[in-house]
Formats: sequence, structure tokens, C-alpha cells
Amino acid sequence: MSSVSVFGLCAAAAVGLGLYGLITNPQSLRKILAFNLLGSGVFLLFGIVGRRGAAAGVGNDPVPQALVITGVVVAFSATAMAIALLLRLFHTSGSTTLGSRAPTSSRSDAPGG
Amino acid sequence: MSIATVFEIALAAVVLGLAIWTIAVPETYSATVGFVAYGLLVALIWVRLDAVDVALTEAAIGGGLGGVVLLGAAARLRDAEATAAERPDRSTRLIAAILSASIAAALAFAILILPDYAPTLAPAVVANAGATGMANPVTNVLMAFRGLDTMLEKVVLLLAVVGVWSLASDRAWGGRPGPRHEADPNGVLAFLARLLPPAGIVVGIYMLWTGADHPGGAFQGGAVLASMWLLVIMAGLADTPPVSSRWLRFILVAGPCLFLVVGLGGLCFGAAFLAYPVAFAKPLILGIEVAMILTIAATLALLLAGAPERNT
Amino acid sequence: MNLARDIMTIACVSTGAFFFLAGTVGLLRFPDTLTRLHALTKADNLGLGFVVLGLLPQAEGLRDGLKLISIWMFALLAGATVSQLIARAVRRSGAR
Amino acid sequence: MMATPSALATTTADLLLVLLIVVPVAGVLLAFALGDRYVRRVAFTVIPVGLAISGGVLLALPQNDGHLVYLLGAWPPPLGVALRADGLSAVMLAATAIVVCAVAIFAAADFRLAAGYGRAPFAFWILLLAVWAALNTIFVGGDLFTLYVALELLTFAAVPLVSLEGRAETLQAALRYLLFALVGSVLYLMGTALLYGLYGTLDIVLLSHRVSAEPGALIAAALMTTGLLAKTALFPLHLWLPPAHAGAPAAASAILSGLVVKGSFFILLRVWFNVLPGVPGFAAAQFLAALGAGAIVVGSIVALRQQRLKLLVAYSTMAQIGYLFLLFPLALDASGRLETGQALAGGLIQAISHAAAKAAMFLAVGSIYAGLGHDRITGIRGAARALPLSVMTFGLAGFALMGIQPSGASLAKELLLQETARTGQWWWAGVLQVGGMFTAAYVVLVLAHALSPSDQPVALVAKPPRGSGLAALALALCSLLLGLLPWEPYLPITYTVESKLFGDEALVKFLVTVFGGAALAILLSPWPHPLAFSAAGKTIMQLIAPLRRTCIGLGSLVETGDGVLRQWSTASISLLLVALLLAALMFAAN
Repeated sequence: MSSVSVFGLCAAAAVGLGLYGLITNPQSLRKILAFNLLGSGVFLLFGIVGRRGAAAGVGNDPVPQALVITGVVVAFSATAMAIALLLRLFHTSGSTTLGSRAPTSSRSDAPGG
Repeated sequence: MSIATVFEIALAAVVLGLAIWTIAVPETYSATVGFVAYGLLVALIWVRLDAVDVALTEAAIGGGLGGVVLLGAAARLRDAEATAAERPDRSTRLIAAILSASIAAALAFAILILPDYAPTLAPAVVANAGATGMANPVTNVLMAFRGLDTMLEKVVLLLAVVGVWSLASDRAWGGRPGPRHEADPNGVLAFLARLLPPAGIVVGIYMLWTGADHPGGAFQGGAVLASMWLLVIMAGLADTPPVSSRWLRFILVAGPCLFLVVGLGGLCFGAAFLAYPVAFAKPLILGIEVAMILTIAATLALLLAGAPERNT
Repeated sequence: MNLARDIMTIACVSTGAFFFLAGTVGLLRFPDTLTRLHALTKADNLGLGFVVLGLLPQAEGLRDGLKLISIWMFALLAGATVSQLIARAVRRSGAR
Repeated sequence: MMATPSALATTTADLLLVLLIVVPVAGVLLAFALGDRYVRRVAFTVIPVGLAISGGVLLALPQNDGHLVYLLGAWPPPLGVALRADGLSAVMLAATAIVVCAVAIFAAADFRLAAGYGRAPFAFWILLLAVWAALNTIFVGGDLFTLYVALELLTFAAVPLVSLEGRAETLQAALRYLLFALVGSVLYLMGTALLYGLYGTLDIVLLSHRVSAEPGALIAAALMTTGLLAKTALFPLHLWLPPAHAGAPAAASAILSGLVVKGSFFILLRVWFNVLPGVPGFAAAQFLAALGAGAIVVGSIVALRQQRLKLLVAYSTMAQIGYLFLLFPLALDASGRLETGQALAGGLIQAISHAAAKAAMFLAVGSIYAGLGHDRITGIRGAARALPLSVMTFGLAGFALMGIQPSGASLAKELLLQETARTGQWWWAGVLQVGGMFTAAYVVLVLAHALSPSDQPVALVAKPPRGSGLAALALALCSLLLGLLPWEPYLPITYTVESKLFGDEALVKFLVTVFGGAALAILLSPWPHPLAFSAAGKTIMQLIAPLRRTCIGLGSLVETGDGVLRQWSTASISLLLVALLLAALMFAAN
């Protein structure tokens, strides 16, 4: 088994685990963690693609590497923003879940203009 | 099976074990700790894949600053865990498991059947490296060939800051982000915060400088600088600046602004937007990177600090 | 000469790995936070120290050697500070 | 280096593509650096310039054979990134510029955003410009990864708009939106990685030459499509849309509902029509349209059951998004290949028409809310007298949406109906007609309440500024007149649609739509109906009471089902199911 296959399977498994965690974990923070896991699996996928494209004395195709660096930055910003939202939500309402209390069924006149 | 393969399989197994731990362990805090360890080990995978630039980024972000954000949130939300909603019932979890496994299987299948002849742009990148005078191919892709992506990514970072700040209460708008850190000025943390930053700043600048020809770059260096600033803040030696501060705003836009200006300069003096005149390519790119490292350091630190909370 | 270097590397890195192993076992097996901390810092200081020592003969130049040593120094500094902070937090909260 | 058709000398017109991105980005940076006091001024400097550039693209395109290309850094793909504009991008650019302009004028007078130099205006104006920059990049981006970055830019600009007011439920809506959108973009990114692994480029034109229907490409297509569906909030992946769009301030809702969802939809069009037109095949296209039909039915029925006007309009967006997906099966040619033809043109005109009309609707509802202090549908009787401009705007936008001549929606419907006849897919013709009727239902419902006289004089909490009302009205009129514009230079329209503005046929269509809608509204809306206040109305209502009870029961069932689908775990399970089904259908077709 080459390192590409080993880490390729690892990446696929990370994606699967991330998806599972996103669906089943009730706390938002755990969902954010799962999203990061999912993201790192996808980045590894780029790494494998790049590793297969090693040529011209470069051990890993630099284009996917650059894409991953950009992607990591974006994923980090997303995490930071999600955490800020979550903390603010906790501060405002004391809840940290994405409870799907349907806004349709609330008969109260919630303000929102 | 060579020793390298055994090592790789063991590494993959440990990484997967940590991933399972992160998803399955009941307490959120333990899960977060597991994720930080996972991020550091994934950086090792990147080294094995011969992508050291990415490994540095992953270690600085996935295991480092990202870990700090997540751990901080986990610590602040510890009390909320008791009130959290229940897990979905068993059948939902079973369906979720089957579907996630199917997606993972499809992905694994797609990876394993990738063509034997792998298409690559590595030769093209190496052949065109002369245009920038820099030897690190990743830096060349980021700064020259795909400059637009890098510039837009910096705007994404800035928008994340706007997004985080927009969560402030109206009363705290313009104030300082995050809680005030009071620490013993003679304590060990304050000692570390005086000792480490000079060295850390040198390391950060070194990573930027060496990024021209070797693995490294503005983002990795910026992450080091950001952590130094945060250390000083956490030790109570300095406070976060108020978000209305003019110089802070300028630093936060300096990187993308200079990128934009140089890009437009390429329009006037070079071949196209975001093209560098060959003679000045290296100094121009380094100039952008210097502005960028400041912007990145400030942005990352402020994203970690959170929304403005207090006016004093 | 090369052989001597390699032998030294193998010996030192193995010793380092042993300390890491012992430290991890201690982390898992010791009864309370302070003793676990003790195991952890031993692994960091000695384990990493030996690994760095073992790698020094393989370094290609003075610059690489200095980098290796500074990595060890930074790890020492961070480890010492953090374990001190943890220990103090433990003593304050009274938790064991 | 690959020789591409784009490796030609660039002209001044091509430069417009760069400016499309640079100008709003520069606006974002400048507004951020200068701070609270100047954000609005910066926005109002940037917006006319941006409008002029979009107009310039519209003018320049026919003179350049319908294609503009710019190679960034003079690096040709696959190494570099190209910006390209065709007719589709040009009309979307123009529509976006006009909507942004109108919303900006509305927001400038909106007291919530205009008051002081606080946090909300600072965020709003920067995010508005950022949304614009992201959308422009999406419309001219020629590289799948650049499109990904632009998509993330769009998400990062849209999410804080949702939580601008900082109430707990908007924070929760924003967090849901962010998380679900992130999952969507990760799925998209997965597909991108696979495509790069297979073909060594992410450039759209190069990929279109290289892609073939092999297993890896099919999996990539399914993953990317699903990710984009999640971002577009197509039923049953719409969990985030109603609370997010209903909770934001009016101007932000207009942007979110009118423009932001179109960004991911446009990328989906690019992927299906430009990158891999031969890959998805018949079954997958039918599946997308079936989801669209589901969105129309569920979205409209739930919209009719809403108590709050903003939620009604948000659910209407969900239904209208479904309408957009009807174009996919209609664009198939005989060999199962997607054809850049009239169906695509119809779908795009529908998207533009919806952008203008829905933005106008949200702005009008915002004014009604500001004026009355609430937006309960049962409490807006007499609003037509108190707030004539807003109610008229709502009505005109509603007429435009339901496809009254000469609105853009009617042209789109005409084009799509012709395609159903050409391809022999009569079942979609039925869905198209019913869709129009459902739209009429909730528009008529709101108008019936707003137009009926009130027992006591309506007390206005605040008087909405005239400027903002006029901006919304202008948008509604735009949407209503879109059908008269000459689309042929930009979109592949082959049939001539003779304008039958005042013919008998147009009148019959109008009456059928409106009365069908009225019947649906009476049958499906659970609220006390304004008809019931007159004597004749009472007898009618009594006659149909049993039927109405059944229908309302049915509606309540649909609403419950919608509630289940909008739970996080159900929605994310649906997401994975959609991905797997799409992949299976594509495998079956190839």
C-alpha cells in the first residue's frame, strides 16, 4: 500500500466521521468540531491529489498545496465566526443548541423588522 | 512492507482514533482536546505527503490557533452542557452512520480509482518560477499565479472580523474585544510573556523571509506573531486595542490594500492586473508579504479575542 | 566517523523515545494531577532533549543545529510555564 | 503551455472584468479603514461606479462576440486564473447592480440603519459591498476554486447580515445558516479536489474539454451539486432559509433573498452547463426538478399558513427557488446532454425577475412593519389606506412574481412552457402553471387583508421615509417590465415571443391565475378571511366550509412535515441522501 492509499482512506474516513458528528451531535460546539474534522479530510484529499502529481523535483504539486492553504485560512475564519456567534447566543439566551423551534408555530408577536 | 509504510499506517490509525474520540467522547472539552491533538498529527501527515508549507499552516492553525479558539469556547460553555438537548434517537444515528459511511466509501472509491497517470501542474510552476525570482513553488502559486484567490481570502478574513465585531452589543461598540486579563505582574506567565515575544517575533519574521525560497510564508509567520501578541494580552501586560482605533483599522486592511495597489500597478506598468514586472517581482511580493504578515497577525489575534465587550 | 554518528543518533533517540513512553504511561497511570504533571514534564525535558541531542550529529550545518537546540529551549520554556500554571491552578482549586 | 481560445490580446472592455471585482473590494477596505463616520459615504461613492461598470459590460459584450476574457497576471490557465463574462454573467451583473442600488437607496433612508454611526450601519454597508464583490466574482470567475473562495466570501458577508439585530433567535438562525452553508461548501470543495485529481485543472473552459462521464467525475458532480443545493436552500435542504431571511432587517432580507441565494444557483448553472454538460443526464435533471416541484408545493402551502408577513415572504422565496430548478430537465437535448438553450434563458430570466420582485417585496414588508409596528397578517387591515405606497409595491412585485404580462416571470414561464412542449415533458408544464397559481395565492391573501377597510383608524408607529418607498417601488416596476427588454443579444432565445399585452389570451391567463390563487388562498389559509366580513362572503364561506376544513387540515399536515424536515438532523440526513441519490442517478444514466 502506498502512502497515497493509506492517507487517502484516512481522508475518506475523516470525512465520514465529520459528517456523522455533524448530524448526530446536539451541541453546536461539537458540530463546529465535526466541521473542522470534515474540512481537514477534504484538505487531505487535496494533499493526496498533489502527492500523486509530484513531478519536476517537487514532492507535491504546489497548486493543490496553495489551494489547501487558502482553504485552511477560510476554515479557520469560519470557525472563529461560528464560535463568536455561539458565544453570543449563549450570552443572550443561555442556550447553545440549534433547536428547531419552528418560528411558524410561535404565536407570540416576536419583534423582527 | 517497508518501515515507512508501517509508520504511515500507524500514523493514520492514531489520527483516525483521535478523530473517533473527537466525535464520540461525551464531554465537549475532552473532544476539543482530542481535536487539537488530531490537528497536530495531521500536520505530520502533511510532512509525509511532502507538503511542508501546508504542514506548517495546519500546525499553526488546526492544532494551534484553531485549538485555542475551540478550547476557549469549550471552557466558557462548560456550564451549558448540562442543559444541552439530547442526542438524536438510535434509529436516526443508525441512518446517519450508514449514510456517512456510504459517502466516505464513495469518496474512498473515487480516490482509489484516480488515473495512474496523475495530471500535475508542478512542471509548469517550476518552469515559470523565473518570473518571480522566488524558489518556493507554493509561494509562487499563492502570490503570482493565483493571486486573486489569495487576495479574496484576505477579504474573507477581514469579513470574519466584521462579522465577529458585528456581534457586539450596541453599548460596547467601539470598545475593546474580550475580557480583561488580570495577571500577577511578577507571575510566571508575565515572565514568559516578557521572555518569549522577542524570540517569537524573530521566528515569525524568519518564517516570512525564508518563505521566498523554502517552506514558510506570511500566513505561518503571521500565526506566530499573533500568538505572541495574544500571550502578551493574556499575561495582562497589554490590553486589546479598542476596535474604533484608527491604527488598528489600517493594519487590518494594509495587506489586501497593498495587494490591490500592486495589482493595479501591474495594470499600468506590467502585463496585466496582478502581474509583476519581472525586474521588481521579488521586492514587490516581499513588500506585499510584509504588509500581509502584519494584517494576518492582527486579524488572527482579533478573531481569537472576539467581539467588543467593554468600553474601558 | 559516519558510523559513530549514526550509533550516537540511534542511542540518543531511543533513550528519548523511552522517556516519552514512560511519560505517557505515567500520564495515564499516575493517580493525581501533580504526579501526572511530573511525568509529562520529564517526558518533555528529557525525551525531547535526547531526541534533539541524537539529531544534532545529523544536522547539516551550524544553522540547523542551532534551530534544533532552540526548538528544545522553546519547548522547555513553554512546558515549564504551563506546568507551573496548571500546578498553581490545582493548588488553588484544591482539586486533586 | 496550453493554448486556449482565451489567449488573445486583452482589450479595454476585458479590463471591466477586473474592475467589477476591484471596485467593490476597494470599497470594503476603504470603508473598514475609514470607520463608522464614512462607511455610508464610501458606499455611495462605490455604488454608482460599480453600476456604471456593470452597465459597461452589458454594452461591451455584443461588440466582443458575446465573450469577454481577462487573464489575471497574464498567466493563461491552467496555471493562472481567467475571468470570463458571457451573456449570462452580463445580465446577472446588471440585475445585481440594480438591486444593490435600490436597496442602498432604501437603506439610506431607513431609520434603523441611518441613525447614528453605530455598529449596525457599519456592518451593513461593508457587508453590502462585500456581497456585491462576491457576486461579481461568482458571475465572472472562470476557475472552480476562485468560485469557491467567492462563495465563502458571500457566506461570510451574508451571515452577519442575518444577525444584525442581535436577538437570540436571529443569532440562532445565523449560526444554523453558517453551519449548513459551511457543510455545503465543503461538499463543493470535495468535488473540486476530485476534478483536479482527474484532470489537472480547475479552469472551467479547460475542464469542459477534458471531462468525460467517468466514475470519479460523476461522484464529483454529485458532491458539488449537493453542496450548492444546500447553499441555495432547495427543498428539502431549506432549514436555514425561513428564520434567516425573516429575522434580518428589511434591507438585509432583500439582499439575502433576492441576491445571495442566486450566487450558489449561478455556480450550479456553470457546473452543469459549462463544466460537465454531458455528465448529469436525464434522471438527475428530473430529480432536481422534482425537488423544485416539492419546494413550490410545500413552500407555498406553508407560506399561506404564516402569521407574520416576513415569514410568508421568506417561504415564498423557498417556493420560488424551487421554480428555478425546473429548467434542468427542460434543457436536455435528445442525447441527454444539457444544452445552453432557451430553458437556461428562461430560468435565468426567472432568477432575475425574482431578484427584483423579492427584494421589492421584502422592502415593502419592511416599511409596513416599520409603519404599523408589527407584521401580523391578520392585523394589517386598513394598511392600504395608511401605507399606500408600500402596499402598492407589494402588490406590483407580487403580480410580477406570479407571471402577469409583461413581467419577467411571464416571459420566463412562456419560454419554459415552449421547452416543455419541445421536449415533450408535459408534466413540468403542469407544475409551471400550478406554481404561478400558488404564487398568486399568497399575494392575493396579503392584498385581501391589506385592502379590506379597517374598523378603527390605523395608527402609524412611524412614517416610513418616502425615498425608501420609491426605491422599492422602482424595483417592483423593474420586475414587472422585465419581459419587454431585448434579451436576445445576451441569452439564447430562439423563439420570438410576441407580446400579447392586451390580448384576450393574456386576460384569460391573468384571470385564471388570480382566481385560482384566490381559491387556493381561501382554502389553505387558516386565518379569518376578510371575505367573511361581508354578507355575501359569509354565505360563500359557509358553503365551502367542509372543503376548507379538509384543506386546512392538509395544510397543517404539510406544515408539520416541513417542521420535521427543518430539524437539523433530518435536514442533514436529507443532504447526504440527496448526494447519494444524485450519484446513483448519474451512474444509472451513464
